Amino acid sequence: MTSQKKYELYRGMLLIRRFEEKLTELCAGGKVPGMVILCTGQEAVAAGVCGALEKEDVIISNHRSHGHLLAKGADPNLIMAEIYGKSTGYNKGKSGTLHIAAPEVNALCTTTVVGGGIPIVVGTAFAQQYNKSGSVSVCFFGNGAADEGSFHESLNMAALWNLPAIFICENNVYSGAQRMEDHTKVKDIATRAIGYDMPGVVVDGNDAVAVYNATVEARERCLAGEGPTLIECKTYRWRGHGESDHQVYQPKDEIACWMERCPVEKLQKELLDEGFITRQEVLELENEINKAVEESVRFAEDSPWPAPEDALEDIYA
Amino acid sequence: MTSQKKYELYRGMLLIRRFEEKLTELCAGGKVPGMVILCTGQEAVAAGVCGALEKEDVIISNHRSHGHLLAKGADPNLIMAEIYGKSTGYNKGKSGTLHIAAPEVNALCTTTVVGGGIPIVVGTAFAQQYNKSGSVSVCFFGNGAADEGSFHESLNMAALWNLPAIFICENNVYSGAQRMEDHTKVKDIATRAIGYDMPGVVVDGNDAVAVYNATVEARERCLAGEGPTLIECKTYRWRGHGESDHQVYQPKDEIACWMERCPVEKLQKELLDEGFITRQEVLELENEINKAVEESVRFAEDSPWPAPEDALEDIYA
Amino acid sequence: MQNISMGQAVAQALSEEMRRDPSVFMAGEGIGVGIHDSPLMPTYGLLQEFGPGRVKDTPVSEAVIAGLAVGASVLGLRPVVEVMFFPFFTLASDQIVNHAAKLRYLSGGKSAFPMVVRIKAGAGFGAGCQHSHNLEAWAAHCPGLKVVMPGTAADAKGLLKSAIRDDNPVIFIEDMGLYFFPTPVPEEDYTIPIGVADVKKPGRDVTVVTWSKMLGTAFKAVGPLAKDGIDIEIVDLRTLLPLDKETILNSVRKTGRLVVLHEATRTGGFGGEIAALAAEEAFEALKAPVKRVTAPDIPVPFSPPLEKFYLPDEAQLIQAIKDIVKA
Amino acid sequence: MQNISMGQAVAQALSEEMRRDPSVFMAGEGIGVGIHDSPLMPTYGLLQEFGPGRVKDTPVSEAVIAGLAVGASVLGLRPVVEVMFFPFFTLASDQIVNHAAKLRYLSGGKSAFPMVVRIKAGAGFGAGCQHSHNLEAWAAHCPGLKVVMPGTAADAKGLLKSAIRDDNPVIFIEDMGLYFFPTPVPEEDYTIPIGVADVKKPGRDVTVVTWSKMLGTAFKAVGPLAKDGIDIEIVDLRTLLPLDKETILNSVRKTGRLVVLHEATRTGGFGGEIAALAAEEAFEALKAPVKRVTAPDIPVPFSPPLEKFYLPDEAQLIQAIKDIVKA
Ligand SMILES: Cc1ncc(C[n+]2csc(CCOP(=O)(O)OP(=O)(O)O)c2C)c(N)n1
Ligand SMILES: Cc1ncc(C[n+]2csc(CCOP(=O)(O)OP(=O)(O)O)c2C)c(N)n1
Ligand SMILES: [Mg+2]
Ligand SMILES: [Mg+2]
Repeated sequence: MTSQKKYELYRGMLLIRRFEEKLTELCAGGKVPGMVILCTGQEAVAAGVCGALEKEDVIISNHRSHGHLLAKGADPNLIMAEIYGKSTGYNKGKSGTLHIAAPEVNALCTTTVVGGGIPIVVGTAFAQQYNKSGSVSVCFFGNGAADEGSFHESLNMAALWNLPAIFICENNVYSGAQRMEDHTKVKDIATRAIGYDMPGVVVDGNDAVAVYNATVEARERCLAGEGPTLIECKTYRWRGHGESDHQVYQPKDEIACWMERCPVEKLQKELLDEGFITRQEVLELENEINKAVEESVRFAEDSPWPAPEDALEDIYA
Repeated sequence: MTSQKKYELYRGMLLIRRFEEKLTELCAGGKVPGMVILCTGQEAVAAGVCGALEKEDVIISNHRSHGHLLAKGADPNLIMAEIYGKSTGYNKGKSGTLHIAAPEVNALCTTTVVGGGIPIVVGTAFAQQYNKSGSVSVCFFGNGAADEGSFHESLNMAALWNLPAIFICENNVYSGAQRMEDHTKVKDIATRAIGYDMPGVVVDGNDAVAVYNATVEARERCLAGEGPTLIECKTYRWRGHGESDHQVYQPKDEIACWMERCPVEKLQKELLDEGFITRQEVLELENEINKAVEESVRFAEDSPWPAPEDALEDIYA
Repeated sequence: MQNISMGQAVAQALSEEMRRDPSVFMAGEGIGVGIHDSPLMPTYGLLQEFGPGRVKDTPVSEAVIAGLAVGASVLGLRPVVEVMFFPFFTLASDQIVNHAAKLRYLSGGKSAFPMVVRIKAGAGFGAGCQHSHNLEAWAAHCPGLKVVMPGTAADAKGLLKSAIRDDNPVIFIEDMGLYFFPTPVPEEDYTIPIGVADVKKPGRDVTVVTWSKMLGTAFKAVGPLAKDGIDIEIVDLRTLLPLDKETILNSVRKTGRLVVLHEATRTGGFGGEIAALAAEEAFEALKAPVKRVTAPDIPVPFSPPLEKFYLPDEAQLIQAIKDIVKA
Repeated sequence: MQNISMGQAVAQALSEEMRRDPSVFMAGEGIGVGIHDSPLMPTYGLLQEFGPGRVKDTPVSEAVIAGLAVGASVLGLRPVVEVMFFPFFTLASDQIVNHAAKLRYLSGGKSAFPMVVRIKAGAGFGAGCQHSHNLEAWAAHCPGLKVVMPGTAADAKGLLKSAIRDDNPVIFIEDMGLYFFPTPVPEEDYTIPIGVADVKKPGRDVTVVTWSKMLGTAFKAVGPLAKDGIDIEIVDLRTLLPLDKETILNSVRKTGRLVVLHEATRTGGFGGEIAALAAEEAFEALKAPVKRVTAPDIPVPFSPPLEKFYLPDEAQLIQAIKDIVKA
């Protein structure tokens, strides 16, 4: 990977990190409604995967979506406004944090039904194959979602039809308050790929470069007509399931240990070591990103609420 | 295996074969209502599995159930009467051929929803574990059913909790009119067991002894608290999906080839070769079984229809 | 005018639409190579004409079949997928109800999901309650869906074409009891609008609102009632969602009497919606109690006399009508 | 009399029943170790008391959670399983509707399925339409199920005990809006019969039939209406299936006016059933059109002003009542 590309991944991760740190702050201050679910600590997955995609490639996301959306190029202002429930948000406040769709960047559907996006990506990948569009579809889901029946049905069909789909299992150790060993006996979700005669790959989900490389390879397989790949990214959720979760079940030392392996710092360090950026440039970038995040908050807060009767719109096409 | 045991399996298979041949005849004559689905050619699975079970072991069956029920010791008269829809049938005519429950022999539920029984066996096995009852639960399902989400969720939970469950995938090459290669890319359904960290075994489903041995082993694992096993029995459906299916999609030579490997004849030959039975005894047995089958038809035909208002009963306990 | 069954009418609509629009494809269990090789079946001949690229036999996996439609439609294809029997709607219902029906709303109107889910419905085949269970009331309780349930072969053809051309998810419910009897169906390409009920027979005394196979049952009551001087108006709903309230209300306001007839079980059936509508918006016009003629609240039993008992018939309809004409 | 929330009342019923009967066990996603460690939650403390053998945290697998209950109950255990939020009922619905509800019938009455499915329901939490979608009308359209939807903490305790002791599958629906506010709940062991509606407030002029959280909304209308001289009778359904027709009809026959109030969307909602019942069996007594006050036919939107618009409120109820009292 070029240092330039690495820098882009780093920059993408930093935006996600700061955007969500801001959300933590806003939630603590009671500023945003509903339940907000963050991907803090898992940024390398979003950045690495989306960094390997083209604009016309489709992503289908889940409840932990902010990183995916930002990495796919969605506008932080419109995401933040949607999280606030403002009329200027991506979906006019109808979605909120949990189901943001940004068709503008082919982040077509986000579903908070665990496992619900996996069948959908079979459909988008089918359409791409049918239309010979030369693009691929990616679905993000968690280790918990891999226990849903939809995972099984989808991977089987995608493999059977050689669809250009990439299944990204973001294994952050937990599914709600249940640890991996409390919800499945298998050590690696990627093992399940064998049951569909599909390649299953395990990567370090805190290493954006590793995630990127695995995705590039899977994407090439897709485009060569060789069908889907399951990629399991081993990572960790620094925060609770959502911002109202006090993490009583998450051992403190476990969290600390994973924070040592911060994906953002890892890449920052590599870029500094490689001499591609300087400490000064890091500070400037931080500054720029903080400004963008502040701007998104200002945008959201200044935006109007939807009118109550707007609730009646957008049901039918 | 003792010759005596082998003889019992043979005898059980012969009953299934003759019972269902009679059904073929009755269906052709328009004598029985609804859609009748037979397991002709697959008898070794039912006989081998149920031969390894004790009475208190539970079976959960599917749309292709007659063999399972007979092998578990259900009364042919009551099955036939149920198939006819008579009030004397196992379920007073409410089930018909597709959902016969015979709690008397712990054939607790039969469901014609493909894959629908697999979650239920997780429940019965859980109850057995919870009650330390020293018995096991067996679920029969097809290769097609192994693509349903329920298969996946169930095997994962059963493995996770070390439940005393045995999953019998009766792979008869077809799922409706779809061949195995048209509904999944994987060669052996048993491979999927890896994805749950469960043993997966492939056996010759036309060899009752092999099926029996695999079941005995799985049962021992269950009772030793080592959890469930997935056993894939490779076999073949001689007849159509149901009796109204003209098998246009089933190659004639494929059928012929599998008929050469008749599971009933196989065991008969072994018993004759071993000298455990004589040709004369075979004829006597045939005679006895034919009588039992004829008797079941007589019983069914002589039995009264349920009264229409009986339809209103048996909803709530 | 050709004489074809509803199965054939569906097949005709499907093949004509697939010829017209290359973005239409089909998927389902055994819709290509099937266990019933009869020309009366709704997907007969389509695999031969359009090939396995557009007529996709699937694994037995209802959730992903529905999800396939959701994903393919958001990218602009027009999938027509099949749920083999109505009880299996349950297995597809998360994708249909939580995704197909809601994702447009969740996109703030940015995305569309032009997909059709065909479902085979209806009791009367000796298949029992896990194959026969009419759940149209479930679908009709889900904003974002359209729900169509034709009662004739001719309607099926025109409505299915509309469904395929519609930009929303449409649940298209075919009663298998209509698959096998030929009735007149126009040969040309025509559509029937979704959301418009049809007065299949005008009448003076009592409005009978019904849909799907029960339309035929309603017609069987016409003659016997006429002998008693009772002239019924038969309103064929055709679409349950969006509901054509005006046609229903106009009829009830005219006749002053309403009987709803449907095959599904009574409690919680969609008949309640129609009765409620009349009690809310045509109350002044009502001269007698509303009546519902439906299956009893039981699963569909297998045995022929029990299944016959389950199905509402014209005798029950006639009785209900006479009761309220007297009242 | 203790003052506890509905979450606590549910936890109390669960723990008392588990102490009483060793065949009761629980399973669900995060019912033991959960992401909400609040004593107001309905399964708080149960893992500590009963251990992981009887309080089973499960994988995220709704279909097998329901199937676990079906299979365990047919062998005589009394499972109480949880569906985390109502939209996920779809994922469990095959097991619940095609199996739990039908297998007794299919056994010809030989088997019983004494299981409870607890479901968290209700909008108002800013979670959007994939977490908030009241589908009680689905469950109530399925013969073989019982459907319970308490409106107070005290009712929840007594009804849940009945549900656990019932030999049939019971769908027990808890509105999360009732989890957090303490109300008086008797301390002793008591049951409230399933299938019996409760006249929560007698009144003269208008019958308001409602259930679950909307009971509170109905009570909010009492005072303002009284000022206008209108005295409403509030019938809390408590059980949707089997439906207590007598209590509803007696009330409607007395007041001559009916308004149904529920949170679910209007078309196909269970309010239609109640309105239909009145139009069928209390027609002579009705002095005015029936009214339904419900959510509009839309998915539950996220944004606070939109979600507020979604939820029916006392202003709408008061208006509906005034409309028909004038009429
Ligand atoms: C079908 C369904 N069941 C349950 C839930 C509640 N729920 C939301 S997230 C979650 C855990 C998912 O874990 P995982 O898939 O590992 O994703 P993560 O939250 O760890 O990113 C659960 C159980 C849901 N949203 N959808
Ligand atoms: C959920 C569901 N989907 C579809 C069907 C229709 N159907 C009945 S049997 C069958 C094929 C099942 O194949 P398999 O599991 O291999 O069993 P086999 O019939 O070969 O014994 C199908 C699709 C059904 N009964 N249930
Ligand atoms: Mg996780
Ligand atoms: Mg098969």
